[in-house]
Amino acid sequence: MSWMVWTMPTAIFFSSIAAMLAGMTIWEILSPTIERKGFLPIATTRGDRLFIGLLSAAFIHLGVIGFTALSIWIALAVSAVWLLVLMRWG
Amino acid sequence: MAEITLKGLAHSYEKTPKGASDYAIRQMDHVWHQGGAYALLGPSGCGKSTLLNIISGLLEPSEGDVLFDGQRVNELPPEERNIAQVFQFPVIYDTMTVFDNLAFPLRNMSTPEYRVKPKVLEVADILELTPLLNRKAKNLTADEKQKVSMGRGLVRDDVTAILFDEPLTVIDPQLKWKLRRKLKEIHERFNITMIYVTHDQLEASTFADKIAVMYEGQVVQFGTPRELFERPAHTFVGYFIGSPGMNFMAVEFRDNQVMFGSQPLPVNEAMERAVADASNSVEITSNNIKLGIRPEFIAISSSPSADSVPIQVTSVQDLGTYSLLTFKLNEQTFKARLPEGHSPVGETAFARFDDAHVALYIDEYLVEAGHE
Amino acid sequence: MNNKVPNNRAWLLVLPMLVLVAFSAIIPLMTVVNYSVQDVLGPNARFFTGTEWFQSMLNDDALQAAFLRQISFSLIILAIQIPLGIGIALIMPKRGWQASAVLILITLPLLIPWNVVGSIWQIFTRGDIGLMGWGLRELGIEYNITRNAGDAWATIILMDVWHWTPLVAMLCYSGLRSIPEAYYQAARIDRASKWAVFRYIQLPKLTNVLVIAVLLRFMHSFMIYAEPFVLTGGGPGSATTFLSQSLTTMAVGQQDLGPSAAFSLIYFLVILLVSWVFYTTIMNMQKDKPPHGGA
Amino acid sequence: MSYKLENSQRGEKYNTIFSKISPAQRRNRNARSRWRSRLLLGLYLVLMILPIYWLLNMSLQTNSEILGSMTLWPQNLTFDNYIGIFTNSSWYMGYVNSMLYVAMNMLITICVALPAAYAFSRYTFIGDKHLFFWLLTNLMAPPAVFLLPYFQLYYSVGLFDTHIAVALAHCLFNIPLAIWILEGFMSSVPKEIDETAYIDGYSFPRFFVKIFIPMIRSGIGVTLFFLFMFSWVELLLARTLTATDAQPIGMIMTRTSTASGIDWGTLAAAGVLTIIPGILVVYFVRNHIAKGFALGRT
Repeated sequence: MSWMVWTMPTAIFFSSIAAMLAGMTIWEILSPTIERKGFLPIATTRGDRLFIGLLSAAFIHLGVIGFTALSIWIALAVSAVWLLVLMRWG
Repeated sequence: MAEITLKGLAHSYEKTPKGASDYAIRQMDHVWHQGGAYALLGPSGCGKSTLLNIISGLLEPSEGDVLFDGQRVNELPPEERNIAQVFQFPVIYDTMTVFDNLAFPLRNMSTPEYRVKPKVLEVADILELTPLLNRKAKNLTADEKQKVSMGRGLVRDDVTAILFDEPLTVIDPQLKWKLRRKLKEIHERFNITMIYVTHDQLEASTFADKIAVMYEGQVVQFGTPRELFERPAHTFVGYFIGSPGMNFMAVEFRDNQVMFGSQPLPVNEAMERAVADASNSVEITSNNIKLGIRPEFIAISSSPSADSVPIQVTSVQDLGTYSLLTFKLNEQTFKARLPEGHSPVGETAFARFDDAHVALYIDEYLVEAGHE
Repeated sequence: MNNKVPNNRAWLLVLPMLVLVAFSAIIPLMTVVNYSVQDVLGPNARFFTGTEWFQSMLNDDALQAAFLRQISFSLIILAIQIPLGIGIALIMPKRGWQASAVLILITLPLLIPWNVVGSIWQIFTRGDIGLMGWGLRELGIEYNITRNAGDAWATIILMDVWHWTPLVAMLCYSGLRSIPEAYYQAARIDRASKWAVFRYIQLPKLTNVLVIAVLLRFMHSFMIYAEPFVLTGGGPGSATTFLSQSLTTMAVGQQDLGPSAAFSLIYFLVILLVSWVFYTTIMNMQKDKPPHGGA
Repeated sequence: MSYKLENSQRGEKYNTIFSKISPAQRRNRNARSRWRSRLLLGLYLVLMILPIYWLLNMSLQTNSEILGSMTLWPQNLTFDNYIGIFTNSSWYMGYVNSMLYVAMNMLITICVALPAAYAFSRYTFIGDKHLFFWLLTNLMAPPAVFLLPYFQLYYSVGLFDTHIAVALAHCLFNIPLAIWILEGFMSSVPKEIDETAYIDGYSFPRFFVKIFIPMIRSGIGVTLFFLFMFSWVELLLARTLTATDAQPIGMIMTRTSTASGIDWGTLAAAGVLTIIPGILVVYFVRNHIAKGFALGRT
């Protein structure tokens, strides 16, 4: 496995993604999601909103890293807030 | 306005048809009068749709002529025949609204918009499509779609005949009835010739004034529903019309009697003579002589009478307003219809065939026993 | 037909496939992510660099230029191939041996290995031994793909049109074949012109396959590598260096693992976004089908 | 309100029935438009074939003729280039290698894709839509991204330079593609078939093999065609994962450029030979291909 050159941040990153997927699965088993229409232009399920949230978080990070001098932690915070908003009202 | 005449018409999908079996339509002559409501009835594969497509011009017949008011239109394409056709599966233009769908044929003829609108509204009103006019046609239900495709035929002022190719196949049963009534209503209002293809005898007889029954590429009988029921001109009509269909017995004339296998049949004198003539005739080589009787005209009783034959009862089915009795005679299965409240019968019983309703078929075609 | 049964045991049927695809997709992806935050110099020499690579890649002029070239290339070939493919599908024979023969001929370019496609065109366009290059020179047209960027572009586009239009044409052809005859018959009876038949019957029925065609063509054109590499080697200069080639040069040629990994991830995110938009559009289009009724 | 139309109005309209165009004129016009489309199609086909013809032409010439003068067809027909390929094991083994990993990939892919496609077409399960989308993204993943990790992954599990390595690597895009196509075909088979079979006492595996697979035969044929196509034409991964023992023909072709220049004749002959398997495959599925190209989605 050494050729995969793991680092602590990436390990944390993938673990949290895995944890999120596991959490979503358990949540889904306990209370199945219902497709609904929020402020997004399409009807979405919980999983869809998580995906949209993660994808937009990736682009937020890229934007902050590439085109501003802001700290990456700001991007992370903005993404987290955006993800929550999306999950609740999207 | 348009009397549609088929003269010596025949059609084959093969380039060089060899025998009769290569023909989808065998040589036929037929006249559809202006303003009639006709049904073309027959099993699948008998050539109904082929015939319809020849009339509408989608197919060019390989032999014979199609005449509209005496003028030959064989080569005329459908767009110039002033005919509308409604297909088995509703054909609608998905991306257009219902209004645009109905206006489509008019706009194709570059009708000015001020004339399109009232016409479309009128037709939509008749077909009860007004509330849907602004909806996308794609999202309609099957019956609404079928009404739209009918409407496209009705908007054109010049349409002289509408052809229906099993238009109710995809419609729910309870809506079928409603749509059929609508068709009837439209027919009365517009005085348009309508030809309705179906394999459902009930549909045919509720819609049409006259029914043409097709069998193996030929119209074997053309008549009112009543005529088809009472005097089937061909064994196929007897078998196809009525439920259950006619019973047939292959008979011969032997020992001065009409014999059904080993069973002598008591028939009236005229019939006996006709069967005797047929049996002795040199022209009838196939020896194909049949007697037909509808289940409705077989009387069953527990005791024998002078003109009855003994039978073995196989089963009795109670169908509410009547019972259906299955019996065996000379190893052949027969059906008889017993009126409500008929006294029960045992395993052996006696059947009497109503003389007036026994029909004689030679080579599958009806022969009037008294008139020979 | 559309009412599927909820059944989580269906996962068992998906599992073998999942293991195989995950092996080929997820482990390499994780590795790429790991690379992207480090400077890997050797088996035991690596340094954590954080987001540095991402920052430099996003601001790399050469890559931005390659990205713009890539986008223009994809848009140009879509603009040519989609209408051309529809046109060819419309004039292809519908039945008989001619239909089979045309089908086989048309699909031919699709079945040629991509670098052979490059070779074929490289030979074909050479001034000394290629028919096209020689022909153009005989006609007195200045044509040289190793010197003139315009010629190189035109040739690559021509090659891609030659190579991939058959896919669009075949998709449209099978879309057209699925239109029931009754639609054409009804249109004749309604006196629709040829244009009206195309506009209101054929085109609407083609939307489904066209979305697939656009999606596949966009994605494939975005990762085009072997053909231009063989044909022009990215030149003249970097006039025809597309994204995949920049990436491969960086990762394999220069062994710059960190930057190329970061760049791959950016590239991948863009692809992901585009495919998600397309996919959602397709899915929503299919949902628009009548909620009840229909056969 | 009365809907009865004025008879006079109808009569007037009715006169349009016989238009000004005679049947002969119309037939002419139809024939002309048919010929025009034949001509356009022919033109396209000729332009399309031309580069391939040129390759064939060169493969039948000697290098001196290729480089010497421009000839539209071989003046001195020679099969030396082909003979050279078929008598040199390092050449023809390239074909064997390519065929081998393509066949392995088709087998593996179809085996795992069939049950998975069935699951997608018949059931809903947690995460089904997202899983499906994830699969499709693999179809779009540029292989360039994965080259190095692939090399290391297969090297570390000891599969480097084997046929199975390429076959497994091609699963990355072929499995999603197969599932996508098969799902379309399977969804067009009514669910009632499954239910009837279960009522008749079929177990799932028996039903799947005996009833369901025969029903989507043409779909499977078309899928195999696509699997062949994409595995056969892909070279970036195949090149990265092989060195000598399993090297694909496309790679061996690059050897034609030597210090003394490029051996054009052999290059062309090798190129022609890479086209032939494709022609054979498309010939076998020609009757299903028209339907299959819509990926079961029309």
